[in-house]
Amino acid sequence: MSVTASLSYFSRTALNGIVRSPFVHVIAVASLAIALVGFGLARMASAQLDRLMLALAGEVEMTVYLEPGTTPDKMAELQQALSQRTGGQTRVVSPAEALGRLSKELGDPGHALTSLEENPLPWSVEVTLPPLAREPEALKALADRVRTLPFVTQVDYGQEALERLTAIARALKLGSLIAFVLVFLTAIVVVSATLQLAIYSRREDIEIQKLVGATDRFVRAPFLIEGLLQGAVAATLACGALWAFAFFVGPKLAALFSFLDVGGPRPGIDPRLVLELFGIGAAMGLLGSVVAVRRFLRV
Amino acid sequence: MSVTASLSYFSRTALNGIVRSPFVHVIAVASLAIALVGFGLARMASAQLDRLMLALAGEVEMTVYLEPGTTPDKMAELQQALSQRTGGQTRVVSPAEALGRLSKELGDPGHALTSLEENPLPWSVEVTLPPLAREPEALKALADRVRTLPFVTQVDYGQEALERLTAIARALKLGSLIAFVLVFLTAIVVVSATLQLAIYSRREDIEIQKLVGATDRFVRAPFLIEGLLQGAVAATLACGALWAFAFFVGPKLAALFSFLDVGGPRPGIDPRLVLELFGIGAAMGLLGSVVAVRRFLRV
Amino acid sequence: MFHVTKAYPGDPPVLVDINLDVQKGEFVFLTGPSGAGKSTLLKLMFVAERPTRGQVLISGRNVARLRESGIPYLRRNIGVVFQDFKLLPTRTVAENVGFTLDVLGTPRELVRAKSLKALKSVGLEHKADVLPPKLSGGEQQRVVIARALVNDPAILLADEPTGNLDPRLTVEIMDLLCDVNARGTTVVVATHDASLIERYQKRTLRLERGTLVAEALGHKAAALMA
Amino acid sequence: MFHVTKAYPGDPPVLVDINLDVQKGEFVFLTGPSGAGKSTLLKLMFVAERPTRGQVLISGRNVARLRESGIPYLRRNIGVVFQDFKLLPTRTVAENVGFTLDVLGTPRELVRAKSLKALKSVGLEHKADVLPPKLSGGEQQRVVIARALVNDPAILLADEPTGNLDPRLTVEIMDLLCDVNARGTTVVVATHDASLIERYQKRTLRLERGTLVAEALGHKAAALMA
Ligand SMILES: Nc1ncnc2c1ncn2[C@@H]1O[C@H](COP(=O)(O)OP(=O)(O)OP(=O)(O)O)[C@@H](O)[C@H]1O
Ligand SMILES: Nc1ncnc2c1ncn2[C@@H]1O[C@H](COP(=O)(O)OP(=O)(O)OP(=O)(O)O)[C@@H](O)[C@H]1O
Ligand SMILES: [Mg+2]
Ligand SMILES: [Mg+2]
Repeated sequence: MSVTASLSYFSRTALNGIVRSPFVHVIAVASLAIALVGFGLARMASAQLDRLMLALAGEVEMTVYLEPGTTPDKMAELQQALSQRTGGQTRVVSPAEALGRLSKELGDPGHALTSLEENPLPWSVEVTLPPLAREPEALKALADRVRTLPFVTQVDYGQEALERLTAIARALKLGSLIAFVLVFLTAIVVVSATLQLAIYSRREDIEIQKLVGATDRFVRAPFLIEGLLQGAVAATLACGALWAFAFFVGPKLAALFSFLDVGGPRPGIDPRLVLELFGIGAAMGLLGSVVAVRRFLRV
Repeated sequence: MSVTASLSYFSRTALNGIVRSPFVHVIAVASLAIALVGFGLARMASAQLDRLMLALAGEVEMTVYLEPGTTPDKMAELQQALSQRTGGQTRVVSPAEALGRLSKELGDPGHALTSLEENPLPWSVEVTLPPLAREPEALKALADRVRTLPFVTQVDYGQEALERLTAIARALKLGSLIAFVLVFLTAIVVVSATLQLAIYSRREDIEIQKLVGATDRFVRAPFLIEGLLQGAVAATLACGALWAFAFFVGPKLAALFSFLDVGGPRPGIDPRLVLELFGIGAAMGLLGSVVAVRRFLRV
Repeated sequence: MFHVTKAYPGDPPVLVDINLDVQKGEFVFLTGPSGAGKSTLLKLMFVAERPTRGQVLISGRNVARLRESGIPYLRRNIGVVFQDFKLLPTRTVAENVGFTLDVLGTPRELVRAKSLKALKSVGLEHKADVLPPKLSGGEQQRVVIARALVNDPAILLADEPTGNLDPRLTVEIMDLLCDVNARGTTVVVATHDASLIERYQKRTLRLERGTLVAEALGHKAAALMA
Repeated sequence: MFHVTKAYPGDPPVLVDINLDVQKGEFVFLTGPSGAGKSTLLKLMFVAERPTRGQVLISGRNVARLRESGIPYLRRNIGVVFQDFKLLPTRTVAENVGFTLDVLGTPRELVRAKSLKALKSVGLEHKADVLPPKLSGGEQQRVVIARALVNDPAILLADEPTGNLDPRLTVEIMDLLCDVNARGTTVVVATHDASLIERYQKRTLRLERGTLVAEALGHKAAALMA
């Protein structure tokens, strides 16, 4: 039999199988689709979480306080050194500006501060840090190094708040990792179980096929095609569900974080995710079929 | 047939069914157990989340600034009024204390503040708010009301930080709600699918039972007992898995939040949760059986 | 026991305007070529199929209009030997036979004892604890006969009960059915075996393409079959 | 084609030290009481069961030691009529018959044409697109015969091929098997029907409790069965 002829025969048989016992196939596709939706949600959540954490962490700034009497020349020098070392943007803040800000932050009662005769605050340099340097440990090391530079009296960077946010980020990551592992394990159990049952319900077919002289490969081929088809259909359904999710639930979620300015409009679904879903769906369908059919080939 | 005799007959038949085709039962139990673990995790996560959010929100304080020249009598009066209105603890802060704190918060450079001749800060009352009043809207309303009291110049309560935390809490709640709904839908689909397949594999039995004159009730009873048993076994497995999770993964999660002092040692699993799991497991097993067996009773 | 009946399960009618009356305690052979509608006729009496038109009276009740919930109680009085056996492959032979009694709520020990007795009557007591797929065709057929007889039904419908049996066993089984009949059970046997019809000299109904074409006794009927 | 064979699938041996030689192109009846081991013997030739001891030679090859992957190719040369039919309930009659050809990779149109021809030879071309559960017992049996014959096998094993057929059809089917035999196919028929053995006068082997007790021609064998 030519390759195309047998391919057409196997496809026909697979389609027949699906048309004639739609029940088991619907279940297999449903469980595959659910597994894929779980996977897709985990992926989307993880991507969103990264962006969200960046936004939540806000601008991480380091304030470097200078000795009284540092000359503008020295300040410019230091500013450059800091720029190089941290890779961030730097800005010199005069005592007057600092006092103005402080009184503003304190609100009405702080107003009195502006009327002080003598400004008690020192000159300082503010460094806006790039995302790479935001890990608490990296930041601490950086602060320690900056502290040893000439004219620097103190370095401040909101250590506590940052640590808190980082802890939240880690917990969320761990949580989503656990959720992901659970979803994936469930998916594998469910898919292989359903497929085994689906094929279990056809053990008679397999037995009879073998009795009339079918080779193992011949018996297996339609099941594999069925598995592939199931995977593809499930992936399509999953993409639809994820798209619907992104479309209907996404904005509500985004609205909650509107004040954070998480970024431009959410993309529907990442095309790479679509590819991944189809790949994983097909692989799971195929693998499930291979494993499941093997149990019934010994007749 | 007496009730005990038929109960014993049905139980024997159910057990026989399980012993003779263990395969479908293992799958049904596994999917039920997975569903229950998902449910349990969602419940545990939601409970932990509440505690975590409380801890993360920290102490919510409201500072009420007073007019210069408010007499101690008036202050005491106001303090009492605030206590009543907010239900929280109140404390009068003198300008000296406030300045000391401010200079401390500013660190080294703020040290200069303590040397000021004239203290620019007003008297104030700090109110530690009870958890109930921590919702941003409630808080805002409260602040507005407090602002109209005599001698009050301004009310401050870290609006922005609180809103941010509340948004996180809401997102987490929404996220876990979505996860929960997904898990539950999956569970229902999977369980009913597996049970349908399990019973599908026994449609011959049902057909033959009906042909030899069994009533529908007679056919159904062993399946219902099987469903109940499956639910119970699945619940036991789920409790074991959740306990293992709480035991092995829980401490790691808790360690991440150690700085927050989330509360005493985590309880293994809440006994109420165990009861719920058994109840839901039995109900799902039973319901699945009822639905599944109905499809095959028309012969 | 039977009156006017017509049935059209498929597109062309399988049974057309059958009129037939079986007395209580009678022994009737049902014969006719393959696909004539013998099994369908038996299924009507058993309410496994409903007639499209007409009525089937059993002990004066029209079972064609029996409601769902009444069917089990009717079936408990009818023993059936199915042409395709319908044995549960996952239960032992004794359990398969005892099934009919379980349904009636017979106590466990009695079920076992009665099942073994029924199996003995068909010569299979040594296979009581074997699963049906491990039996030969003839052995399976005898298990079905044992199951049909185990609760002493008022009516026995046997569809080709000896198709897989050797001549010696066939005679044994037919003698068994005659015994049962002698004890008052109405017996209807669908068969192709002319030698049986000749040997037992009972009333024989001949179906052809869904109509009753002849009714005769013993060898007259057998002669028609050749 | 057959040499020394013994087989013990169950606890007590089902077949004991059988010696038997079927020539290419021969027509052989296999008979014996229910449970004698006829089906088991056929299963050995078909490698559905493996002998516990001894060898089964088919065209000079010992199929008892055939490796798994070789079995399908052996089976393609053997047509089998199973006692319990083994039809796929979810495929139409024509598809069931065509199955044997699909396995060989026969083009689609040819499969359909050949299936219909085979069905016609058993008188069932009008039921080609029906599902097996909607057929009568005799019709199902004829479908199995059509399936066994559709690819002109070198060997035909028929287990009780006429158990559910009326006398007229039985003769038609047996004539069909004789035709096939005349065209060179080796035919082995297991049957209980003494009239067939008498009518066709072929070599008849008699099994009893797993041993070959007699070998005779035609009516001598039939006489033994009574
Ligand atoms: N469920 C069904 N749906 C449609 N047609 C059916 C069904 N069952 C049987 N038939 C058709 O009805 C006709 C009579 O079938 P029935 O089984 O009554 O024949 P029978 O007399 O028992 O034949 P046999 O001797 O071969 O068993 C057959 O042509 C068959 O194809
Ligand atoms: N798979 C099996 N496992 C165990 N024992 C079996 C198996 N198949 C058949 N037997 C036993 O082997 C014996 C012979 O069976 P076989 O099917 O060969 O008989 P047969 O001659 O075909 O009988 P019949 O005429 O009733 O079909 C029987 O007693 C049967 O119980
Ligand atoms: Mg019939
Ligand atoms: Mg046999």
